[in-house]
Amino acid sequence: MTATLPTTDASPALRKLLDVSNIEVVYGGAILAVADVSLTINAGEIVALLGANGAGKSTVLKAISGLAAADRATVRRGHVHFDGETILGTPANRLTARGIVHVLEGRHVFAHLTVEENLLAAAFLHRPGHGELKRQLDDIYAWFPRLKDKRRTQAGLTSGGEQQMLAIGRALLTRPRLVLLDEPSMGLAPRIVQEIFEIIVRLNQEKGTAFLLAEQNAALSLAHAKRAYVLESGRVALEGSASELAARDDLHRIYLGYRA
Amino acid sequence: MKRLLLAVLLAGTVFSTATVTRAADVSQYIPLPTYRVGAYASSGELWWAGERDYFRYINEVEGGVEGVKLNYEEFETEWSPDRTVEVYERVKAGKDGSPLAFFFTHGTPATYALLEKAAADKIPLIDPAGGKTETVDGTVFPYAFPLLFSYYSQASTGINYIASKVGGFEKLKGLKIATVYHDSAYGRASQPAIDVLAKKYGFENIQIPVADPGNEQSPQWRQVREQKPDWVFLRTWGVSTVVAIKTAQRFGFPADHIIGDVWAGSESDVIPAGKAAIGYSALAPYPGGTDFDIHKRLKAEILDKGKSDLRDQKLFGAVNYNVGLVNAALAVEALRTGYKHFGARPLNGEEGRWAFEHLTIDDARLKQIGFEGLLQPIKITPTDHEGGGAARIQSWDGEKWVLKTDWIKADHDLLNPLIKEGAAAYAKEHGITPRTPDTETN
Amino acid sequence: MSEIDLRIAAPVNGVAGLRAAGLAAATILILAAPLLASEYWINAIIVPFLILSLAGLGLNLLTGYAGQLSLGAGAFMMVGAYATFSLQLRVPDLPLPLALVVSGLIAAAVGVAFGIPSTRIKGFYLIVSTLAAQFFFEWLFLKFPWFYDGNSSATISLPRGLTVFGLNAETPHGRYYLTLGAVALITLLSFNLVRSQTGRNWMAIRDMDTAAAVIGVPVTRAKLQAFAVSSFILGIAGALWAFAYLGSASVQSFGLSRSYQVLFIIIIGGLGTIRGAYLGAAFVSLLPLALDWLFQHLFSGHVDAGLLQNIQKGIFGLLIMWFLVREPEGLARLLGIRLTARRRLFPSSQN
Amino acid sequence: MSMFPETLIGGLLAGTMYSLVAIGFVLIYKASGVFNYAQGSILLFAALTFVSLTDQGVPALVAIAITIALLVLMAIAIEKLLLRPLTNRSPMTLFMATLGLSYLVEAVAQGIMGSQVRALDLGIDDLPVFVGDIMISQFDLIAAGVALALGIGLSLLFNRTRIGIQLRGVADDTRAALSLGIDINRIWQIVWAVAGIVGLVAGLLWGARQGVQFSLSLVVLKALPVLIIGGFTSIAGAIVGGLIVGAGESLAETYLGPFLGGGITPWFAYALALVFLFVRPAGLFGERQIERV
Amino acid sequence: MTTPTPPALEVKNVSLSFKGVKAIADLSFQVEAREICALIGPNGAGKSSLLNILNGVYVPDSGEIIFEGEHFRRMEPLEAARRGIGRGFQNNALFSGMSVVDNVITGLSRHSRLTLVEEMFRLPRARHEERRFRERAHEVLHLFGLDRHAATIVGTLPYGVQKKVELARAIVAEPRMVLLDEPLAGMNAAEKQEIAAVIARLNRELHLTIVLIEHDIGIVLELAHHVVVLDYGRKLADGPPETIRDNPDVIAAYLGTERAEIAA
Repeated sequence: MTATLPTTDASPALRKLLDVSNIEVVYGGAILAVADVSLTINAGEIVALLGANGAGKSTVLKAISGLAAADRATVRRGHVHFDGETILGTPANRLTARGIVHVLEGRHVFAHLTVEENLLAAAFLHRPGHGELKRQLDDIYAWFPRLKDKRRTQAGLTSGGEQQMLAIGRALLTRPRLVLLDEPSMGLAPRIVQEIFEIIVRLNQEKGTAFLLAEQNAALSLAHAKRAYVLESGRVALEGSASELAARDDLHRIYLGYRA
Repeated sequence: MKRLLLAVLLAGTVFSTATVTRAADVSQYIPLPTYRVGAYASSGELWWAGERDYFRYINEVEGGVEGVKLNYEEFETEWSPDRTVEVYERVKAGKDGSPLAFFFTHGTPATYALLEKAAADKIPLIDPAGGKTETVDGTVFPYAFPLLFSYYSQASTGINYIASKVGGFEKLKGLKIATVYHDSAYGRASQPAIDVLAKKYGFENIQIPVADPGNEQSPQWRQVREQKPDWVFLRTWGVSTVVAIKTAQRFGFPADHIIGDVWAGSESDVIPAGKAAIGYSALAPYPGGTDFDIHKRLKAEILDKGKSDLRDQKLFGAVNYNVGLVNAALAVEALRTGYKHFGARPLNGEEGRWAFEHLTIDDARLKQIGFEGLLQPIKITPTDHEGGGAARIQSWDGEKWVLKTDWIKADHDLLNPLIKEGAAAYAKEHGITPRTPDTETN
Repeated sequence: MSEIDLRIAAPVNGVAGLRAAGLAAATILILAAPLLASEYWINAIIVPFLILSLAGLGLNLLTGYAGQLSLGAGAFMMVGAYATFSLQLRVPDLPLPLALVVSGLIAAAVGVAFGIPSTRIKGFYLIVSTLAAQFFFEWLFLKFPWFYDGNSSATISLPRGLTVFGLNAETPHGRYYLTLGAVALITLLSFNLVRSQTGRNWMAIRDMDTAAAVIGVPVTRAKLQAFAVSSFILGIAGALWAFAYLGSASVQSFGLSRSYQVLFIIIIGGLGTIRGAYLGAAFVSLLPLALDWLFQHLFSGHVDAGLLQNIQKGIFGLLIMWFLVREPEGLARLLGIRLTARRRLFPSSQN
Repeated sequence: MSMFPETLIGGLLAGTMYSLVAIGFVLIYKASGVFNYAQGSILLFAALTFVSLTDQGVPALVAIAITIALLVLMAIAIEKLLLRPLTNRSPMTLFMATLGLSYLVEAVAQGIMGSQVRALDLGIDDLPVFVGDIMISQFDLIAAGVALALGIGLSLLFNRTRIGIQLRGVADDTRAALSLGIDINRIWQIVWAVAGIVGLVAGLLWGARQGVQFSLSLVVLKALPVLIIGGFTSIAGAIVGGLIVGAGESLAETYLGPFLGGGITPWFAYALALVFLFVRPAGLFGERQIERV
Repeated sequence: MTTPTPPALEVKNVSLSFKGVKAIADLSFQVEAREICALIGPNGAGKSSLLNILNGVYVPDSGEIIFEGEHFRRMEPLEAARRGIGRGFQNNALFSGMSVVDNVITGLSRHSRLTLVEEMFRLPRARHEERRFRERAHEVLHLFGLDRHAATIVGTLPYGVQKKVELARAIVAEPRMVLLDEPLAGMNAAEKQEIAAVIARLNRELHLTIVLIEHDIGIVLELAHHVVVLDYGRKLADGPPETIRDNPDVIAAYLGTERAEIAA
C-alpha cells in the first residue's frame, strides 16, 4: 500500500527532530482511527500531512502532542520519539514545555479572553520577566500586525482568519521547536489562507521552527512544504518530496476520486 | 476490597440482630436514640452527656436502681424521625434478656411518628417537655408521656410571666404579643393555647412564622417593627433562635422583651448572638447552672474521676446537659417506682407504663436525689401524663443564665378542656374507647 | 419475561433452565421470607428496603432512563403520602389499593407540572425545578391544615389503619406482603415499559436528545411521560413509606435528605437499570447499619461517641466517592460484569 | 412609612450574603465543570477551623493563615484524589462525588472540632443605621462591601494576574489550554483553594450572624437559586443573582407572605429562578450552548 | 432525472450565523424528488449546518425552506420527522447505551400509537405493535447486513458498523427524504462501496430522495445525480456531476489556488 518515493534532496546532515514509528491509535477502546503511521520530521523542516477528511490526520497530530488522552484515545502500538527521547504518555502540557505545540483544528482560541490575553496565557509558560514578556508580544505583533489592531477585542468576536493567526501566534509564544498545525485553511477565504501560509514559511525560515501541517488543501500545502505524507484510511499511502508528490496523478485520484 | 465490603455488610446486618441472650443478667435495657452528628449535634452532645453521666452515677455510685443496673445503648439518628423509628423497631423487643420498659424518643417529630406503633406494642414513649400535647390525657393515650411541660403549658407559662412583668393579668388587655415561631409542627404546637389565652386576657395575638432553617429573618423582624408588639414570645429552634435574637437587635427590638420557649433557651442559642442576647429570658423547666446538689455529687463521683461523657468540662451545667440529667432522673425515679411495685427486675412496657403513671417526686424526694430547684415537683397519674406544667424563668447576662423566678405554673384549668377536647377527637377518629383508670390501677 | 425478550437473548436451553430454576427459588424465598426473618428484620430492614427500592426505581426511570436529573424525589413521595391520607380520610369507601393508585396519579400530575420546565431547560439547570417542588410541598403540606386534617402535630396517619379490602395489614407480615405486592407489580410494569417504545424514547433522549428529536421521537411528550411515570411510582413509594413503614409521617419524612438518599440509591446501584434500584437500596439502607454494628463492637467505650459517629459518616462519604471513582456505573454494572463473564462460558449464547 | 424602599434595600443587602456563597460555586464550575455541592461544607469547615483556633487563643491573623493553609491542602487533595480520577466522567457523577465529599468534610469538621455552636465576633455591632427613615443594617452594609470587594478582587485576580488569565483560558477551552502547556491540574488546585478562601470569607460573615454551627453548610440551598438566575459561570451573575434573590425574597415575604400564611422564602427563590430560566434557559449571564450534531 | 413535478425541496435565501460569524450566506438551491443530491465542499463550508436547518435543529436567521410545496420559515425537529425527513449524523449520533435493534426501532417512534397503559401491561395491541416494529427493524438490519449485531449495545461496535446502524435508523420509518451527513466517513474502500451501493438501491427501489454530504468525490461523482458545492457558506457550483468535475472553481476550492493553476 505504501509507495515510497526516493527523496532527492535528503541530506544526511539534517537532524531528526521527531520520529513516529508504526503507531496505531484507538478511540474509546474500539474505534480504530490510525492503523499504521510512521513519519519523521527533521529540525527546521516543513512537512505536510495530507489526506481526505477522516483519513486520520488529526489523530496523528494528537498522538504526537499528547492530546489524544484528552479525547479518550490511546496509542496502542508504536513509538514516538522527540529529540531522541520517547514521549508517548507524556502529558500534553509537559510536551509543550519541551517544545511541541499543537494548534488545534478549528483554532480553539479562548473566546472570552481578549486577543492579548490569549497570547499572554501561552507566553507565561516559560515564566518570562515583565520586559521579556513585552518583547515577546511585540515580536508576535510584528509577525501578525492584524492581531495588534485587535489586541483588546474578545477573541471570540474576531474573524476566522484572525482567530487562526491568533492560534498560531499564541502557539509560537510557547517557544516551540515543532508546531503541529491542524487544518489552518479550514473555513477561511483563499486570500487569508495564502497570507497565513506565507507567514508560516517566513517563520520557518527566520526562526527555524519546524512545522507539521495537516491539510486537506493539498496544492497549497505542497507548494509550501518540503516533504509530505499522504494518509488514506489511517495508513500512509504516499510519501516523498513536495515537488514530486505535486506532480503525481495518484494524488489527484485520492483527492478528486478519479478512478484510473 | 469489594468482597471485604460485602462481608462487612452481611456480618453487620446479621449480628446486629442476632444478639445472644444471657438470662443471668438482670440489667434494665435503655436504648437512647441520639444525635451526635448533623445540624442538632450541638444540643445533642450535651443531652447525652447529662443522661449518660447520671445513669453512670446511678450504676456506679448507687449500685443501680434498687439494685438493678441500667444497660444503656446509643443509636445515632441525626434527629431524623425515620431513623428513630428504625431504632425503635430494632430495640422494641429488648436486649440481653431485658424487655423494654420505655422508649425515649428525644424529639417531637419522632414521638409523632411512633405514637401509634408504640401504643400497639404497649411501650411507653417518653418525651419530656415535648411530644403531642393531647397525649397528656392518659385515658386516650396510655403509652405516651409528654412529661413535665407540654406545649400548651409552655404558652401559658410564658403569658403568666409576661403578666407578672406588666403588673397583673388585667394589664394584659390591649397589649400586643407577637409569637415568632419556627414554621413546623413544633413551632405551631402552642397556637391553640395562645388563642385561648388571648381571648381570655384580651391581648392581641400576632403570629409570625419563620421558615426552616431560619438563617435570614429580616422580613419577619421588619414585620415586628411595623406592628410594634409589646412582647415577643420566641418559639424557634436551632439556628433560627440565634438569628432571631441578632435580627431583633438590628431592628431595635429590646432583648428583655423577648421570652424564649424551652427549646430556645440554651447556651448555644445565646452565646453566638453575643451582646445582642443580654437581657433575653427563656422558660426553663430545665434551669442552667451548677448550683444544684446533684452537680456537686456528679462532680465528685463522675467528672473528677474522669468518667464523664462530657468532652468539654466547661459545659458542665449547661442547659442541655441539665436537660439530660433531668430526663435521666425522671426515668430512674419511674423505674424505682416500678421496681418497688413489681420487684427489682427489668420491667416490660406495660409495667413501665404503670411505673410512669405512678411516678411522684415531691420536694422531699427532690432534695434526696439532689434535684431541688432543678426539677419541679411532679406527680403523674393515669389521667395526667404531664404531671408538672411549670417552669422557672432564666435570663442571660452575657455570661451565664440567671434564674429570675421560682416555678411558675401553667393555667391548667384553662388548658385541660382544650386537651380533653383534642384527645376526645383523636379517640373518636381512631375508634379508641378511653379507659377508666380507676378500675385498672392495681 | 416475554417472547420478544427470549428472541433477543436467544439463550441456550440449559441457561434458560438454570434461570427459570433460579427464578423459582428466588420467588419461593421471597414469599416465604416472613417465616424465616424475625419481626425486626421485616419491620426495620426489609420493608423500608423494598420501599426505597421502589422509590429508586421511580427516580431511575426519570434520571437513569430518560436522563432528567431530579432532586425532588422526596417531594413526589410526599405528594403520594398526603394524597393517600386525604383519600382515605375523605373518601372512606375507596379501598386502600385503589387509593394508592389514585394517589400515584395525583403525584403523576404534579410530576408533569414540575416537569414542564424540562422541555426548555437542560442539565443542571433543571434541578431548580425539582428543588422548587421539594421546598414548595414541604411548605404547602405544613402550612395548610386541610392537608393534615388540622391535626395539631401536622402529621398524617391512616384513619382506619392499614386495611386492604377489609383485611388488617397492620402486622409485620401484612406490611411485608402489601409492600412486596406493590413493589413486584410496579417492577413488572416498569420492566415492560422500559422495553417498550416509550422506554426506548426515554433512553434515546438520555443518550442524545437532539438526534432523538430529529428522528421523530416526540421529545416533549416522552419527557413529560417520564416525569409522570416516575412521580406515579414515587408517589406510591411515598405512601407506603408513610403508612406501611413509618405508620405516620410528616413533611420531615420526605425532606431534601430523602431526595438525596433516593438519588444515591440509583447512582450507586446503577443508572438506567431496574435491578440497580434494588442493589442501591440495599447498599444505602444496610451500609449504615453495618458500619454502626462494626463500630459498636470494635470501638465502643474506647473512642468518644460523637467522634465515632462522625467517623462513620465520613466513611460513608468516602465510600460513595470511592464507588464513583472505581465503578461509576454502579453495582448493577459490577454484578453485570460478573454475570456476563460467567455466561461467556456457554459458547453459543453470544457470538 | 417607607416600608417598600426599606424592604427592597434590606433585601438587596441580604442578597449579597447569598452572592458570597454563590461566588465559590461559580469559580469551581467555571474552571473545572464541577457542580460543587460541598461548597457549603467547605464553608463550615473553614469557619469552624478559624473559630476553633481563635478560641484556643491563636491570634486572628495567624488563625486565618493556618485556615487558608488547610484549605489549600484540601484543594490539592480533592484535585488529586477526586477530580483527576474522575476526569471525563459525566457531570452527574462529579456532582454526586461532591455530595459524598460534603459528608466527609462535615464529618471531619465536626469530628475534630466538635459540634458546639461557637460565637464569632468580627467586631461589627449590628446596630441599625438610619438614612432618613429607612433602616439599614450596618452588618449587611459591611457584608455587601465585602462581597463587592471580593468580586472586584477576584476580577482583578482573573484579569490582571498570570494565573488568572491562564485560569480563564482553562475555563474557556480545556483542550487548548493543555495544548499551550498550561498545567490544568495545578489550575484546578488553585481554583479549589481560592473557592475555599471565598468560602472562608462567606463562612466568617455568616458565622458572625448566626454562630459557627452545622447549619452553615445549609447556606448552599440559598446559593442555588442565585446561581441559576445568574448563570453558573459568571461572578457578576452571582452578585446580580444574589441581589435579585435577596430583594425578591424580602419583598415576597413582606407583601406576598401574608396572603399565603408566611414562611414562603424557602421555595420562593426557586420559583423566581424558574421564572428567570423560562426566559433565559442558561441564566442571566450564562451562555447558550450551540448543539453540534 | 428531469421530471415535471415540483422539486421535493427548495432552499431559498437561507442565512445562518453563530455569535456573529456567518456560517451560511444567502444560500438557495433545489432538490428534485427521487434524486440523490450531494453537498460537497471543504470543512467549515456550512454543509452540516444546512442539514441542521432542514431538520429544525438550527433556526436560520433568514430565508425559507419549501418542502413538498409547503413553506417553512423554520422547521421543528419533530415536524420534519413527521413530514418524512430522515437524518443520519456526522459523528454518529446513535443512542450509545441501547442495542442496535433498539436504536433502529426508536426510528419508528413516530408511528407508535400506543398508550402508556398498553405498554405497561403489554396488552394485545402493544404486543402486536412491538412485533411489527421488531420485524420491520430486522428487515432493515438485514438490508445492511447487520443481523448478527442486532442485540449488541451500539457503543461497543466498530465505527463503520455504527455508521450502518445510523443509516438503518434513518430509513426505518420509510421517510420520503433522507439527509445523510458523511455516511461513508471513516470506512475503508470496500465498506464505502458497499454502503454506496445500498444508498443507490434505497434511491432506486424505495424512490427515496437523498441529500448527502460526502468528501470522497469519487463516490459522489458515481452516486449523485446532482451536486451542490459550498464554500465559505456560499454556493460555489450547482449542477450534474459531469459539469462539477471540471468546474475550475471547484478544483480551486478543493485543491487550492495553486493547484488550479497547475491543473489549468
